[in-house]
Amino acid sequence: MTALIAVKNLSKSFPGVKALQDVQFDLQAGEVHALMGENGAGKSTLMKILAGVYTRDSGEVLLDGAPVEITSPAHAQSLAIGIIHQELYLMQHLTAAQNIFLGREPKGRMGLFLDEDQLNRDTQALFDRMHLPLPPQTRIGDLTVAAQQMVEIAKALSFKSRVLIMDEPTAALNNAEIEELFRIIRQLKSEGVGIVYISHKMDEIQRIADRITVMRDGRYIDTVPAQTPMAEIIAMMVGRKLEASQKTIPDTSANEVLLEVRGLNRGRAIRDVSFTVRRGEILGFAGLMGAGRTEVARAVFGADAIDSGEVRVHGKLLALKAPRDAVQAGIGYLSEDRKHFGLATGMDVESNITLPSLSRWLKWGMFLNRPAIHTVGQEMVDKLRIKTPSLTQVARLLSGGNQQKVVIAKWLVQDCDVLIFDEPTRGIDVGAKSEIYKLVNDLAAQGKAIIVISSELPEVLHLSHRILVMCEGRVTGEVSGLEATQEGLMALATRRESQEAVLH
Amino acid sequence: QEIYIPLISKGFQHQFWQAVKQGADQAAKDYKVKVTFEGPETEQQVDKQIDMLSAALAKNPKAIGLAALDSKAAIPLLKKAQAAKIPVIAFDSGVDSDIVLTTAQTDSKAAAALAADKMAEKIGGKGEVAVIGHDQTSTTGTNRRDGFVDQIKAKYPNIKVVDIQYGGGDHLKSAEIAKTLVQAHPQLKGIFGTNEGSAIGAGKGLKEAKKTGVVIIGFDSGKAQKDMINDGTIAGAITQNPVGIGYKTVEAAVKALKGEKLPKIIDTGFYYYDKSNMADPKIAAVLYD
Amino acid sequence: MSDDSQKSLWARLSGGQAKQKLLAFASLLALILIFTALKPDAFMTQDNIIGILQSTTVIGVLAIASTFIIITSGIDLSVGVLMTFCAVMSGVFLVNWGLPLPLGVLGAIVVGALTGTVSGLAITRLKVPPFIATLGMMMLLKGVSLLITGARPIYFNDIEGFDQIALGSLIGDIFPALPIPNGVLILFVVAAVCAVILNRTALGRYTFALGSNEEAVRLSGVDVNRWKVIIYAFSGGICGVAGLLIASRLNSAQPALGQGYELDAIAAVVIGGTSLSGGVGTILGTIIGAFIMSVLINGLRIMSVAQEWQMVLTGLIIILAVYTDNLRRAKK
Amino acid sequence: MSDDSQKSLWARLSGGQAKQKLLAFASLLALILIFTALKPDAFMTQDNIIGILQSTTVIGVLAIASTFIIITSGIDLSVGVLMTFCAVMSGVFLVNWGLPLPLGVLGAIVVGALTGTVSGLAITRLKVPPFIATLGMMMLLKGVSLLITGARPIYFNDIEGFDQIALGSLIGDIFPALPIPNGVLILFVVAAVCAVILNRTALGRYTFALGSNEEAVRLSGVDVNRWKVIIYAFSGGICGVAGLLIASRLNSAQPALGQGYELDAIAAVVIGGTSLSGGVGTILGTIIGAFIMSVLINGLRIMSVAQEWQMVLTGLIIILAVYTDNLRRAKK
Ligand SMILES: Nc1ncnc2c1ncn2[C@@H]1O[C@H](COP(=O)(O)OP(=O)(O)OP(=O)(O)O)[C@@H](O)[C@H]1O
Ligand SMILES: Nc1ncnc2c1ncn2[C@@H]1O[C@H](COP(=O)(O)OP(=O)(O)OP(=O)(O)O)[C@@H](O)[C@H]1O
Ligand SMILES: [Mg+2]
Ligand SMILES: [Mg+2]
Repeated sequence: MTALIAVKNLSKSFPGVKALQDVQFDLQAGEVHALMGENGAGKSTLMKILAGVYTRDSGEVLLDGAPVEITSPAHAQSLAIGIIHQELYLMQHLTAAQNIFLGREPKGRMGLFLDEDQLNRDTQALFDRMHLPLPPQTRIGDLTVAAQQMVEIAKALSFKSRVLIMDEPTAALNNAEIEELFRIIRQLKSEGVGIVYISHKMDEIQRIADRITVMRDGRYIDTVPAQTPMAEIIAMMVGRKLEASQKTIPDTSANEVLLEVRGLNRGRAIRDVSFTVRRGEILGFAGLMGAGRTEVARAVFGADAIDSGEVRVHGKLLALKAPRDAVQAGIGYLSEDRKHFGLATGMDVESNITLPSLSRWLKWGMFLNRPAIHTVGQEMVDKLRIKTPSLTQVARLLSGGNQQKVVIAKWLVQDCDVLIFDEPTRGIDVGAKSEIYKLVNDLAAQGKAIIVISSELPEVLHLSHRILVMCEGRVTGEVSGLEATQEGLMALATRRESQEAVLH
Repeated sequence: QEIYIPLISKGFQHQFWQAVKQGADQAAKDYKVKVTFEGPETEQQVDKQIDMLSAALAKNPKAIGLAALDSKAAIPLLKKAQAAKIPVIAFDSGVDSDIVLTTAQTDSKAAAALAADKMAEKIGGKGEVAVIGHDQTSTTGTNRRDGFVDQIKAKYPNIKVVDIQYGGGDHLKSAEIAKTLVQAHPQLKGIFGTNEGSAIGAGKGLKEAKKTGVVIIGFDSGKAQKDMINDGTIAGAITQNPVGIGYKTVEAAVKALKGEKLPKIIDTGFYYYDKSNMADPKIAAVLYD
Repeated sequence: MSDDSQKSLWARLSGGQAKQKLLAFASLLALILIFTALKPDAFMTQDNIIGILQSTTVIGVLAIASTFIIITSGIDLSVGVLMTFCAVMSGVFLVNWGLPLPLGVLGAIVVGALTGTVSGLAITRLKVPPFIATLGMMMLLKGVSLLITGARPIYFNDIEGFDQIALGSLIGDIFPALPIPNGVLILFVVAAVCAVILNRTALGRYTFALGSNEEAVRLSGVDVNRWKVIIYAFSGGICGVAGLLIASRLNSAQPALGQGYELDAIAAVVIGGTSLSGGVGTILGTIIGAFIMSVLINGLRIMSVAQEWQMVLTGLIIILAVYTDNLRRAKK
Repeated sequence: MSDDSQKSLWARLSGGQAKQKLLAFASLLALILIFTALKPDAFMTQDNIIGILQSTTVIGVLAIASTFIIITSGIDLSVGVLMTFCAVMSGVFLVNWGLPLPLGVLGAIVVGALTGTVSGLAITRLKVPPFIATLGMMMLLKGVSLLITGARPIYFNDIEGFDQIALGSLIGDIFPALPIPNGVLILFVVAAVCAVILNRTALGRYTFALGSNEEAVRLSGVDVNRWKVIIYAFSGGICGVAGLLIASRLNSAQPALGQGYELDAIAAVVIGGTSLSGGVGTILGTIIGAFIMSVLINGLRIMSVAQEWQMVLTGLIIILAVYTDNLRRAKK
């Protein structure tokens, strides 16, 4: 059987980076083919070549056995190749419907004017098929990252592609939404669509994939059936064995309270939220998308104005007019949206790493101490294994996972007492993930107070000493890390006040 | 009730227009009327001037003074003034219409021709000269340029105008132009600067280039130009009588309101002045700082 | 249902931000009230109101042209000079070549669209940022206008009916009590047409989309470069209309006029709530912004405020107008 | 090792884009060679070279001021008028109040910094976009300069040594064969100091960071507003230097001068490779950009090209210069 799409001996370089070297890959109709590899292995680059975003340096792309030259995203669409990009590419000022059908708007009378009603009807039908309770006229800018991700998925589905590439589609989704996505994937499979599925979440891969191709450092390693034991696959990915860390929960009840939040309110998003975190403790925040966890973190960090409430660090009340107040008090916040809030994407790696702590790297309060900056940058790159050609590489050109590591690095350098990790492993590969878990545990052991917000329940369960669950802006429960179960957390996370789902 | 006469000029930031305003204010005091004085920022903004005229008409003036940037463009509004029996006095340059009762002006072409004569005299009737203009489209700008160039062509066959560049009346730009002029034309004998900024710029440029032996003839006055004439950087300049223009305009308006008959043109005159006659009371009276 | 259809009427007019626009309208009203109170006999007269309307036509049309560009998050510094170039070319067509009036009118608009196309190509093909591409075009077109005319105005005196384009009054012919000049009519017709195009057509949709996230548009398979060129061409065509209006009003094409008008136009657009960072904007807002500017200037003139103070106050009010617009948005 | 230290010398000079800058330098050289070939006896003379240097001083310093603003992804339309305002204020200090020369010089720079602070506050506190805030400031300052002076120039004739600031020649006093005016010296000193500040200090680092991603900087705990105000103040101070240079050169403060200079300055900055979308830029590039502009204008004048054609060619070359700069980058 000829493959739907196949690549042979494909190579692609960026300045200073060989992103792909002699890669091969093939996708059959009606299969889900998982593509795995560490951050920066070249997965997204390979897919972007298939989607017409990049052009290859050398090698072949075969569609139905015949060589093709995919020249632009529009060309890829015309060849029935659809893609859900790893990064969200949406127009914030346009509605969901307008985003989905951009370039394919239904025309009304005389073919001159757009038929907005038809557009919204088509979108509604699409959303209905996905069981997505979202009005088509909602502006994208008003949606959470998760809802935006769902819109991206809807957009890709609307193309009725024969080849559908999904580059980490679930990075921002919770379990219910992932289930929905899987249902859709199974349906597409039965219709003969070939799906490339990229994810760092092992359990998903095992559930949905038929075959797995592993890449490492821009090279093709092997293609194996999905039944292959995960440990073997991970070994192929990272080129070494990973040690599973054992969960131990230290007793921190006697420790000093580092962060205390009392009666926090902000519109409908945060309603009377109170909690404390002690020295050495890891507090997990669980909840469904839009539950308000990010809002709480941003409020505590001074990024958004609050209506009422108090935040104390070391017992001292914070002014919280701007993030600076929080940073000076020793709070660090790792945003869930690194592209917009985490990185100065146009600056190099070492500048990003030293941004919050810049005043420490100055001579005479003014001049940059370049050797020191260089040293600390190198230290972090080594410590977190950030894959970058140099310390002066522009952050925008790093792979998604490595960008995330840079953001983590900058807060590690700043050396905060309270660290808030919002989706710390979003888009991070298994190897790096276990490193970050170890890091979080080490930081706690060093006596820091840590908050971990994650939509992956296993992650919350694995890391947290204590778990707060939120729903619709309220804290609906608190469980100890030992007693918590996925089912129990889900029950708390869906304890709604009203039946209506709050999506935006 | 107070008699209100708005004057719409071609500009207000330049020394020249400030001097006209000064004359108008003086006349307003003498004749106990109220005047306002405004003009667009550059002499290209014909439509902005029309808007100003339109707003002025809305203020129920008794008479209007106008230095039209484009004499034809203002005619529809002037017709409106005529219908409302508002007398219109032109100043600085005329309007092609019998709606205006009189024009208080300098004959720019004749004034520039005098500059050409003086230039010819100073450089001995032959050689290369250049013009630094202040504007390439406005009537004063083109009339002064053409008056000078035409006179040279007509009367001095041995003098050649080798270059005309425009500095917009900007001192700095005019200075740069002067410097490149002497670079490009090493034989250059003279430069005519068509307004205050052009003349001062020419002087500045030659001073910076340490170039001597180039005769500069300027236009208008102003402290810097007078200083340069005194120290010999500028040979001499043509002065109009801006204060007189302003004064005569208001005076004519008042006379028109009294029903007096006015001449078609009030020529306020122009003079050549240099170091030798600057202190002459007749000249000193028309110079401004 | 009736509530809904009313809403959609507003939405149609204002691009869905009815409330904000109402408030922008309020600051315009406030200005008018202040001036009326201070100078009732001079400001609120029919002649002066028509004068204000008339003085808004050219800047208003230029501001509409700029609105499209600014929504794409571009900027066009050449609109003022392009207007002049179109005026000059209509002079060439009508006066020098003796073409009939409708052809001359069409010609001016086509010249505008073609020049816009050139700017668009410089931006998309040469990848020169809009600020620089249009700055270059500004200088270039200024030179070309002067070259074509020999730095002398072209007069339309002999062109029957040319001055009627801006100065005649179709409305006044029907209702003699309302001598609203055609130029004002043209402004509102251009505004209405452009509002429909912005909100109801593919061109408008891509205008917003480009300003919102150009890369996303490209990845959606839309030919970004082609649409950008089309938008610049369309905006250039509107500048052609402005050129006709000013030429008709002055009954002449003044080759050196126009520079600096782009800043007034941009100020009007931004005062009207269009964001310089793109993705947001309405034609109604732009029109209100243009009127805020012209009422302000007219009012200060009517009050005989010294010209220096006019500059100071205009500068202050531009900043404050955008500031209050921000306040409104924040409150929303 | 020696290779490395050489590299870092270049990096120091050019902010790490040595190759690109070398190439920008190449287009400057190309221009110079062309004009030398066409008019060897007039263009390549000592006098003319000093003339070119001299004519770059004011725009060069303004362009340096703009570079900081543009790297933050802002824009400052008021630099030209602010320069004039500073010149006027130095006149007030020195002539009207009779303060000693050093105080007057310092005063002009402080006035520039304070005015920059006001722009910065309008941008950060009132959240008015830089384009509008500085457009408003431009109008406002123009009015204020005219008001202060009564629309009359202030002359520095009686201020001993004032004209030496730009026109004297310290270098010429030591090496009579090299009569380079102090103004040129000041330009290069300002450039060197600013290059160090941009690449070696916290102010420079935040300038780049703000242009790269302002929200990320804010969430890093940096007081974004404060730094923005500081950057606008700093840039304003440099405009003060430009004001002193022009006042000294003209030996007078001309209150109506300056508008339009901002566009030349911005063009120089962008030709020099600084991106209008922020985050990227070098002082060396800006200086080269400023020289490209002034060599071009000087050369065209030397060749007695008609002014209309000068405009056309300048417009074209601005676009082409930025285009070739893009090409270079793409190749890299
Ligand atoms: N536009 C670009 N310019 C330069 N380098 C790039 C560019 N895009 C990707 N790279 C580099 O190419 C390599 C492969 O990146 P890619 O995004 O394909 O990785 P990935 O496997 O998708 O990783 P992740 O799991 O983190 O998303 C990385 O080293 C990255 O830094
Ligand atoms: N930019 C925004 N504009 C308007 N509403 C927002 C915005 N961001 C979040 N919200 C709303 O605030 C509420 C809380 O969202 P938040 O992002 O804090 O949830 P979360 O628990 O962190 O979920 P997620 O997994 O999506 O990050 C939701 O109702 C959401 O729709
Ligand atoms: Mg990827
Ligand atoms: Mg969140």
